[in-house]
Amino acid sequence: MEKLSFRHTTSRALPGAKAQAITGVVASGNLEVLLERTLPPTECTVEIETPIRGYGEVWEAVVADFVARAEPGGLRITINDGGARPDTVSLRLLQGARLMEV
Amino acid sequence: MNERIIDLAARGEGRGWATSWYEASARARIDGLLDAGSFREVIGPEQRRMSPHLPLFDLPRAFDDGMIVGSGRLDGSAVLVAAQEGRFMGGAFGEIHGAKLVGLLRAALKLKPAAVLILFDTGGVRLQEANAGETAIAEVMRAIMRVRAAGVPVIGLIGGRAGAYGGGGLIAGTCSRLVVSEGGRISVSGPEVIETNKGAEEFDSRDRALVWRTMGGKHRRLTGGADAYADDTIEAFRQAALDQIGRAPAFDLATLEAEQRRLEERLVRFGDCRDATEIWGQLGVNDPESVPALTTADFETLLVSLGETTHDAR
Amino acid sequence: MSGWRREREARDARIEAGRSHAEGKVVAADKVVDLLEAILRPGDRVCLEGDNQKQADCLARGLSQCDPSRVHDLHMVQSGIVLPEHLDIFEQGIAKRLDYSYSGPQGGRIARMLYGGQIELGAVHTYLELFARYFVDLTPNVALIAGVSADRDGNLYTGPNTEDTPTVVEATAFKNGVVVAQVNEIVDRVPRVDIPGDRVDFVVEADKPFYVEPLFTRDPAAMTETQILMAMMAIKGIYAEYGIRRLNHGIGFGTAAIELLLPTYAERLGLKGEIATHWALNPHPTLIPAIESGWVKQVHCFGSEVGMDRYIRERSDIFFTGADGSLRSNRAFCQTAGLYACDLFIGSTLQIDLTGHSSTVTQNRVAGFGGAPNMGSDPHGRRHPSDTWMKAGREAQVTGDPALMRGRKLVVQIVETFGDGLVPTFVERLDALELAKKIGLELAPVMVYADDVTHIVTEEGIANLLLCRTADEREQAIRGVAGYTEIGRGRDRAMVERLRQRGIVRRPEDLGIEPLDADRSLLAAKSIKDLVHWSGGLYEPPAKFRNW
Amino acid sequence: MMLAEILASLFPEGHTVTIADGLISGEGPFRGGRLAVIGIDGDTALGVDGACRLAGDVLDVVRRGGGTPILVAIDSDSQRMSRRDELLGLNEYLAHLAKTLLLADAHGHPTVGLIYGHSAAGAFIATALATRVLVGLPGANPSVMDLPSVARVTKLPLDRLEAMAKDTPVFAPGLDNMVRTGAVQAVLDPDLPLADQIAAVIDAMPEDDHRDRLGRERGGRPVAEEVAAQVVRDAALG
Repeated sequence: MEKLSFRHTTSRALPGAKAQAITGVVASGNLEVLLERTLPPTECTVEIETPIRGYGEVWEAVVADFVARAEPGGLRITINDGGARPDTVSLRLLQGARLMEV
Repeated sequence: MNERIIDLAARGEGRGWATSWYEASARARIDGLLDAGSFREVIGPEQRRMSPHLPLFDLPRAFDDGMIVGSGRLDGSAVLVAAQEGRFMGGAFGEIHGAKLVGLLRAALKLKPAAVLILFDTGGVRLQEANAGETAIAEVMRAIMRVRAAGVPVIGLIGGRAGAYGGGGLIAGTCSRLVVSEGGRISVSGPEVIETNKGAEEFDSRDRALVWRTMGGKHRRLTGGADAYADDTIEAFRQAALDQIGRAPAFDLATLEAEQRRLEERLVRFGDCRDATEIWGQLGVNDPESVPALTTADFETLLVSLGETTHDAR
Repeated sequence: MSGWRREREARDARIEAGRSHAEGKVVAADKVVDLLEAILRPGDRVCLEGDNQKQADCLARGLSQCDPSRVHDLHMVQSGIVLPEHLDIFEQGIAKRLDYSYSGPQGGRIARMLYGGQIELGAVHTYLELFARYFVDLTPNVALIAGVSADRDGNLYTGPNTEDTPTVVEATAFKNGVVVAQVNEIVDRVPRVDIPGDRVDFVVEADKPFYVEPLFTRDPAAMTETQILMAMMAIKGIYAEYGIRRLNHGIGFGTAAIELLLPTYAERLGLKGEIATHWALNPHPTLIPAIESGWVKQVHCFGSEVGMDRYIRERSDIFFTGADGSLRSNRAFCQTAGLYACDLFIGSTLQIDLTGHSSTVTQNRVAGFGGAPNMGSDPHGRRHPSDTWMKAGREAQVTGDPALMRGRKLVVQIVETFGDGLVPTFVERLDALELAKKIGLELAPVMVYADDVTHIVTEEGIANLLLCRTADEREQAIRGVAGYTEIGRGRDRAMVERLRQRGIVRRPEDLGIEPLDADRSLLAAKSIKDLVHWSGGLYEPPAKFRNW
Repeated sequence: MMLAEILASLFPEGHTVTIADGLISGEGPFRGGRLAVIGIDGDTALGVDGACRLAGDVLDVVRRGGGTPILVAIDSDSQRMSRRDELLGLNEYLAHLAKTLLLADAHGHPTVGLIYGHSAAGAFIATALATRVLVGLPGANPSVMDLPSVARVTKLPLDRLEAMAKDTPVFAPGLDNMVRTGAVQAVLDPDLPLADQIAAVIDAMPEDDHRDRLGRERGGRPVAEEVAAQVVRDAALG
């Protein structure tokens, strides 16, 4: 398993009050994303465990785009990856952020 | 131009389409099954209680180890509920996965809920944790017996992709009542396992019509292996679960003696049948070949006409 | 003896030799090898019928069992290299030279054999191109074809899978060739005459029904949110914008998702009757909901599809059917229809390069072309206008007098940026070039050439290549939808943003599509069982697609 | 130990235990009363017919009452893998057999499993693992799946699995590993009279299912007990 970790600063906190959400499933080509509102309002961390090695740069790009788009300030995001494609990762992250905005 | 358009509208554009049980995740099943917002998870994903063993195999873990347990309300009644996520490791029993269900059943002894609901979706034992999984299955079966003996019904709901195979099939057999949908399968040995061990002549696992005819929801319901047949929607499972709670048989000598007679009789009547269609024919189904294609409504009508498929001997 | 009838005399001699193994025209299954050894001559051009759907498999087995000392050095001219026997005969020396079109499941083995020099390759064709050559320089001496039934006079009923048969027979029977048909049964009277008996010389009653691959069945249960998102973009960003009524779809999941979104998503957009009404298409099970919802006016088919026969029979307003009620398909005509009478082709591919060339070849597989390049090309022989065609023509760069502008066919590639196993779809250089070098092909096997492609749809957006004015713009437009592949990450972000402002690159949000709305609940059918319900029980899917 | 030796050691005064089609059934004198014996011998696979017969035997013991203990002696294959067994609902038959054993135990018939040979998967769960206490004899070889099959399913090389099996009791076949996960409470001494040893097991029957505690103590199931306990602790009806 490869472990990756990214830390970002955002210009705002993610709206909404939901403390926690989970989306997706650990299965082939899929992943689960756990989001917890536990960080200071303009911080966001993304930790990943993936069985597919050597895609650090892709993860970095996917996470950076997601952070730029969703501004998920305050979230600790943890991912269990089952070998998902980057587009699936993006989709799950956005789904997760939407769940937290309720 | 055709009626199916109306069908679709009737399925409720307003509240979104009816959610397929087969397709839904374990969490979505629980959410839809229980009264809205009533589910309280125990050992939630934030606790990160993940398998200590899968990393040895370089396999990804899930926050909930594929088993979600907790409490909630079903039409107002307090229930305990456990759901397997069939897409994670095939819903198989590992150490934590199994222990969560064991714990839930032990909690039921203390809490005396109106029922324990088990949402099966499993291929059986997780090979990477085989001894722990197998032992957990034995513990679950013993715990179910105690819960039932204490008067709490244990209702199994089976309609996921992975079905209820291996030890999952055995646990299902210890429940008070079972609800199954067409897509739900209940068996011990899987089609591929039989084919690998005994050859394609014994069982052609690629013949999916054969798989479902032999192990699928309709066959199990027709032969008494399940007590209720539900459409493949979360709403239908909810309704069926509610209906079954009040009909749970006691766990006592009389019940098991009745089950013994029921199972002995099945061997006598159908022991020489090669195919499910022969069994259905002997049960009095006029056109056995048509059974797989029957709609839920037509299948229910058939069940009523046969009369003998419902029993308390479980 | 006249010098102008030698072919005819040779043909008569072959038939005479074959007659000793037949009763009239009828040959028993166990006499196939004797028959073939009697009528074949070394070096013959032979068409063994088979494509991506039906197979003359009994005759293929027979041919592979012929004695190579009697039957050898054949030149196979056939649509498909699909069955193991199709390649066995090259290993055995029965066949030597090959001109073909499609090799799907045998793609790996054929690549190895080409590399090993066991096959002398003429060319890999498109279907229509190979059919054309049957009438010019690849006319078969012997055709081995397949049908459902025949009478003792050789009148042949092909069943719904007529496919290549009329074309093959036309080229063979009318140019002094011998036609042998395998049929599932000999009957007193065929349901309809697809091939008149005077074009069929021998009829073999096969040991089992000919094989048909259910190649066009896509299980909705396997459709992903990403494919649904791409389908939404294609519908809103291309079908609606260009008002596409006449079209052809490939066999991928992306296009199957489009079919399943017509009665739901497209219906909500108010597009019914405005798009997707007339099709050159196999009877895709995933088109059933659209047909049942009244979206589809007419469908002409290359072949049939396993399990669709009863449904088609009951929907003769939509499909082309014979007097007997069953489907009449015809690959050559349908390919022609797809080429000339459709305004859009949309299909998937495995690799796309920075100019837009695409290929389904990987380093170790030669999958062949089939019909996609016919559909996926802009026919320069087209002379009839349509709004779609003219709009595309106006978008393309016009050189010379605008009054002499012609339209453009829309050729759309719909791909996910990564394929199975995280293999990127977008590449600097197609594997096809490597393969061509390795096995000595003069022409690299490109599926759709860059100058034919008008749009690329990925989960990231749509690139409209018609609107690009420079090679650099084109490259950045492609990079701009290439997602997180190396190609995508290598984009010039500022330039892609400028292309976006010009509508050359369009994101879901530019189209008013929320990616999170791309949900499986949008599918008109979520399973094969749903398709059966939509069909009113008329669709009878093969066992391997069932879960009931 | 072979079954005959086991029976001789259990019942020095003789017994009525018979074996037919690999199924063991009968009883013998035990501590002034009787000890009923059921089981599977000769690496026999357990199918619908066998499970049904054994369940009937257990119900007979319960019906007769008197607190007769039941010994479940096992040297079996896995469940019988066949189309017929699954068609007839093998899961119900195996579950029923397990339930009869659980019922017997709840009705005051102490149930003791004795694994003396092989057993696997559904056959193991339905029989020996459905008793209150399971003990083993040296040489017994319970498994869920043999390592070559595990290698095939997990797509891991066999030699790596074999190496992992040495210090990972949670997945590897074998009696020791089932002892360490807590499924097998103890291994008996074949050189001492089994009657006394079984009597001692019955006298020390745990009230509750404590297999997960044993698993933690022995290191074969490090977290199961704690997880189950936490669920019991945290669960509340809302």
